[in-house]
Amino acid sequence: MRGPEFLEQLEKAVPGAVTGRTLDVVDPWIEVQADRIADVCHWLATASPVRFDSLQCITAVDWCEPDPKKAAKVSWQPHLEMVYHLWSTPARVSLVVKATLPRWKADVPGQLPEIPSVCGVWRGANWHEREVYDLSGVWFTGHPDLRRILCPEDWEGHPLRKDYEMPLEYHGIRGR
Amino acid sequence: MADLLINTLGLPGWLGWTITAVVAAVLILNVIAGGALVFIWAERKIAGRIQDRLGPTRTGGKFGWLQSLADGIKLLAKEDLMPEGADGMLFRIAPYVSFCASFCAFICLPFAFDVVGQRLNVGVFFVVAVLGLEVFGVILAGYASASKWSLFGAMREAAQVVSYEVPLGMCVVVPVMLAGSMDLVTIAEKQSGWFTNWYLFHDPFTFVVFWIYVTCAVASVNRAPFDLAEAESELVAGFHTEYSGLRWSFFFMAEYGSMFLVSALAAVLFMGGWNGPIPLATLLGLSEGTGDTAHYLVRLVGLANLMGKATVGVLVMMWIRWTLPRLRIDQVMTTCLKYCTPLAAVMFLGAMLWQIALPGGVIPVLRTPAATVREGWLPGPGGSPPASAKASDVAKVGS
Amino acid sequence: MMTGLAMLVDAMVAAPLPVAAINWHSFFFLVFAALACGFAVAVVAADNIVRMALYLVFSLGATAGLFFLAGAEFVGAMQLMIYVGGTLVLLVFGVMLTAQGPFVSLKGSGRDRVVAGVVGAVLLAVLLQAAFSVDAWRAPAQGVVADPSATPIGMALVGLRVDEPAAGSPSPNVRPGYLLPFEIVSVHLLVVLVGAAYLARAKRRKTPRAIEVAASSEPPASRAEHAAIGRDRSRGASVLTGGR
Amino acid sequence: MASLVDDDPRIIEFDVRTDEMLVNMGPQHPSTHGVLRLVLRTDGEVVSEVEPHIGYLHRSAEKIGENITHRQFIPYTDRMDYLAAMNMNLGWALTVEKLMKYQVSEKARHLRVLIAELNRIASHLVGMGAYGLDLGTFSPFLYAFREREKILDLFEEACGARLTYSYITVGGLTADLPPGWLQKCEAFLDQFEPIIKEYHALLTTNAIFVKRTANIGVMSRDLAIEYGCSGPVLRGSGVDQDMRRDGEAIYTAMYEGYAFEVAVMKDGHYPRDHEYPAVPADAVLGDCWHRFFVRMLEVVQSMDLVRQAIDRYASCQGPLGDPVKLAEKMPTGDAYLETECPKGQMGFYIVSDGTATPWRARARSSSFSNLAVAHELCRGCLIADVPAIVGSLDIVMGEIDR
Amino acid sequence: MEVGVASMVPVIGLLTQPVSVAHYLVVGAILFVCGIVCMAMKRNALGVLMGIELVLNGANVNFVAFASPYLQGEGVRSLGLDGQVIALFVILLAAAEAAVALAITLSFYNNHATVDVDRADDLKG
Repeated sequence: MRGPEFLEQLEKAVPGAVTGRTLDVVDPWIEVQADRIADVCHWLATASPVRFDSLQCITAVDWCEPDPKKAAKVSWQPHLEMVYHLWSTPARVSLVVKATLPRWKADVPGQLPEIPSVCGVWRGANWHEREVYDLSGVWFTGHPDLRRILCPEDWEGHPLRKDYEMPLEYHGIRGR
Repeated sequence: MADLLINTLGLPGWLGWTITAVVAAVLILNVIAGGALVFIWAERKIAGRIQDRLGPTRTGGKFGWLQSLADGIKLLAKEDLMPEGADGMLFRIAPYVSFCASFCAFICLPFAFDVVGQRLNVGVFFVVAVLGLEVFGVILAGYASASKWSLFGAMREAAQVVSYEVPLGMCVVVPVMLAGSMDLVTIAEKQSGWFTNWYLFHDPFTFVVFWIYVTCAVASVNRAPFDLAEAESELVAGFHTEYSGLRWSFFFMAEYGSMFLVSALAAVLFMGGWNGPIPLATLLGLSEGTGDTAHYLVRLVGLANLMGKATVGVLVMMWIRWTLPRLRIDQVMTTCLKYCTPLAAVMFLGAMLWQIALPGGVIPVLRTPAATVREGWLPGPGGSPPASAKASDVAKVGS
Repeated sequence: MMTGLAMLVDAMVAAPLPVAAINWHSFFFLVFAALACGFAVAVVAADNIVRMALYLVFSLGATAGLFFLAGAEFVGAMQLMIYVGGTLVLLVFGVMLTAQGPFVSLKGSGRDRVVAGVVGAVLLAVLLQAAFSVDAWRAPAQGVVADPSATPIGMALVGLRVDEPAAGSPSPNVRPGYLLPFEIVSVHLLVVLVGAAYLARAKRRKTPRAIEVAASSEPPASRAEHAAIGRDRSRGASVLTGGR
Repeated sequence: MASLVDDDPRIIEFDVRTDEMLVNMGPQHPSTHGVLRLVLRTDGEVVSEVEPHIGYLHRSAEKIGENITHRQFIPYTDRMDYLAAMNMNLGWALTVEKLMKYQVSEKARHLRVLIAELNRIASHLVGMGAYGLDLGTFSPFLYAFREREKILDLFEEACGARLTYSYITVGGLTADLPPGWLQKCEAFLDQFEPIIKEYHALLTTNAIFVKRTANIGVMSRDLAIEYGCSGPVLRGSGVDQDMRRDGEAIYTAMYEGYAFEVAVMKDGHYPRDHEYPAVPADAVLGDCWHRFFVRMLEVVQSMDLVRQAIDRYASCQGPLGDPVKLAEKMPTGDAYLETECPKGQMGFYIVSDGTATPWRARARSSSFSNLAVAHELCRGCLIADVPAIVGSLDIVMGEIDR
Repeated sequence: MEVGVASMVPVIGLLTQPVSVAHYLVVGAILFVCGIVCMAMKRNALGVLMGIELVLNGANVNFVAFASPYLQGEGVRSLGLDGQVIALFVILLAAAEAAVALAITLSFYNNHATVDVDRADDLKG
């Protein structure tokens, strides 16, 4: 089952969660309310006719506040875009799910935005979410063990944020 | 040699004996240290050849034959590190304990008829007992290093060596039983003549026992595939993780010394010791004591024989090492307790029954007079009245 | 050590006795005796259990040397093999039980030490007195009697004494040996072996950790149940419950 | 649950009271394949828990990707899985091409297949040899490297580099093959084919090797899928999935017309297109032995593909085509593509804002997911099994940490 | 160094004289007493065990000395093989005893998490 029929089923299963769909691009995707991502994923992984039993990748894309000079040219509002790439082993199809998050929780810089963890759906999401937390600064609520994974535990900042600045020094090592 | 010094050169007795003892000790030490140098070089060349590369090529001109010496100098010059949390005294003493055990076991190993440090009437027993002490140094090293990897290595080694002593002992008892003596010199003497007299070919049971002995010997000197104590892919380097420089090289010398020792022991117990496959000396009429030159010549050939056999054993161990993967600790213990021990016990029993039923061995041809004399104190098939015969024979042996 | 050597050299040069007069048997006896006694004292003095075991091994090894000197080669080798091997196991257990624990050195109280020392000194005095009291025991050795062989002892253990003929035995030079004690010891060892195996046997116990290990390595029966297990483990499961 | 505890042979509690110990395996350890650190919680020889710590080789490749153009990023993909750099190049190039809707020439397509499959052989050779090292045998490692050297010689001749090639690039390849290369490649394949038997003798069918790997680290099908495992690790668990056949159109089109059978156990047997040793009796689907065996089969399979590619490439007329400009603009949008790399499915995700520089470059590493499952496999195993299990996942830290 | 020569004299005496049974008895006595003191003093159960080994070893020295054919003076009948065999049995039984004692120590350690014998006073398993 594919296409609109699948989307219909999805809408029926988690009403109101899917807020948008973009189908006429290279990789079609659906947009989901950020706080319902776990519900949607749970349905996709367990109950949907096409069982997306594998989470391939979680990415956070930082659409930052452009600096004033370029602001006129860009088309976006500052936000974080969460991208989930799912894969169905039995049906051999993929699905891209996106969710939008504010760059900072309640627009207070330094307060990480929150999104429900999908670790309960795919255990493999654990490390992916840790990586996104580490590099892009997203807090996954309900994650069993949300720690930095690639950077040292005492690293400051989240390097894949567009406004990230390399620290001047780290434990006596020159940074810049 | 002592006789020579005292009688011919007129030295006082105590000096003669002391010089003899010192010379013997130095010779054995040289066998271990020099042997280790040669074997390490050989191991590198063999590993190289097995792995389709050249091994050392430059040091010392051709074949890199000075490579181990260069390594030795490097090790001498290396900083001798000791971990901060180590138990200093034990850490320092451990390599020497290992090395001394390996050295001591050489004392009663016969290299040729009377080329033996100290002929002991319990030679086999002594060698096996002292060899078992080598593990002591390893445990001390593992404990004293204050490293968890070392401790793991030491515990593995303890479990492994203590377990493998059981089947090893059973294998060793078989030639002892056939020869009726625990004296290594006697055991080797009994196998003189053609190679068919070797205990390896004595009967089917001894043949199997020999291979069990090989397995257990490889295990008890910690060579691959039983090198669990230093398993570098698991335990970094096991018990010698924290060692460097000279102390580390002592462990190595002990390892190569033990390898040579168990190979030589196999040669003495199963393959006729210094007796070649063909009784060349007897055929040429160069029997013991026909003249000084012949006397020494025979000894020299015997020495070459034993060294050759032992070297082949060591080379085989190297071959195995560079071919096989390593077993896991539980599999090592399984091999010992479930296979080697029962098999050795059964073979021991079989060899004993064979000895009672057919005391002559399986290949009776090609027997030279030296080997036809067998001790009569094991009851023969003829049912001769055992008591008196036994007693008289034993009295002869004992006096 | 250097001082000792210098003293020895001094003594050799200045002593009224030439070096040739040294009885080498006695010399080695002294060496081994000093080692055995010295390390025995070290066992008493040491606090670290592993060091104690090491000293004990050295002491027992030196004693084996004494046995060799006394012509009891078989006993000496046995001592090396069994006694020292047994101590090895002690050592391993010492390490296992105390490796990083607080028991590496358990020090006795001072009072214990004093009492033990006094009792020991008295006992030593009594024993030494006894040792020197019999003249025959102090008579110097006569030297080598016979070429030692392990055969008599082996024969004795299987029931035949060939070294000391008994008067009344049927064959004039054979008397019964130690077959019965040998068998008793064999059975005894067997029982100990079985007992030790029983004590150290692997036993399956349902400890909390075991159950946890089993639960987490269990392949899930179905996907749905699997997900449920996962959700229970995550902390903030509230969001997910609505999806069921 | 209770019956399970009774039956599980791995749970053995001794009467002796023991303490658990935390041991660091790595980052400097002979068998952690680079700078991986595993924290083992052990009770004697039994490991109750393994926690991998990664990040020692983190070089911020994704951040770098946001500051250079898509073609300039190619050398950085080299340094991800440096043992299969060609496949990494290919993955990134295809992703960019997918976003650009760019199609390479037929000749370039076959050359890409040829090069990528050759590199797959090289990568699996390293994986195989290093696995031997993990299990304590040295010689297969050098036998593997001997053959790998010959592949590297071929690569050196083709592109000038032996490890980090940057040969396959966006819009094609940087250069065509030098004359005489194909003959050399064929000569290599002819010479290499019988050598695989040696590998089987030394490792695959070796009794000790089987003892060490069979029924160790068994990964169930569901577990593998849930953790997003891929490549030989996934196929070793019996999941019939290979991106070369099941992937997206732009990737599968590359392999169109090529005959190959996915190396996976189906209906109790592996594909029968080649002779291969029998599966040992005590091996269980999903254990270390099967993961290893799948790699061995893929070597043969890749050799087939290389031969086919040589034929096709040789018969292709016309030019190879030039790569796109260094700063060719990409259309706005995003594209994600997974390719079948030797270690597993390597996914690249590209978000473009219409310039030549990606707004976001993301690398979804296969080893990352494959390693994440390690703690599940290592529960209750022995210390010696830890290198055996981690080695069977065939990870490359450069790819995990990026 | 002047004292050296004087103090060496008894040592020289020992060196030149052949050893006698009494020599061995002294060694045995020292080992025995060391063992006793060790048993009395150590609080570690394994230490006590080592003391027992020393005591048995001291006894063995005596047995071997009396059995030795070398050491007997004129007119003294040696214990002969009996002494050696008894020493053997002592060694074997010591090994068995060590196994049992270790088992006791282990079970004690399991129940009390210590090997301090001073804390083994509650008369319950």
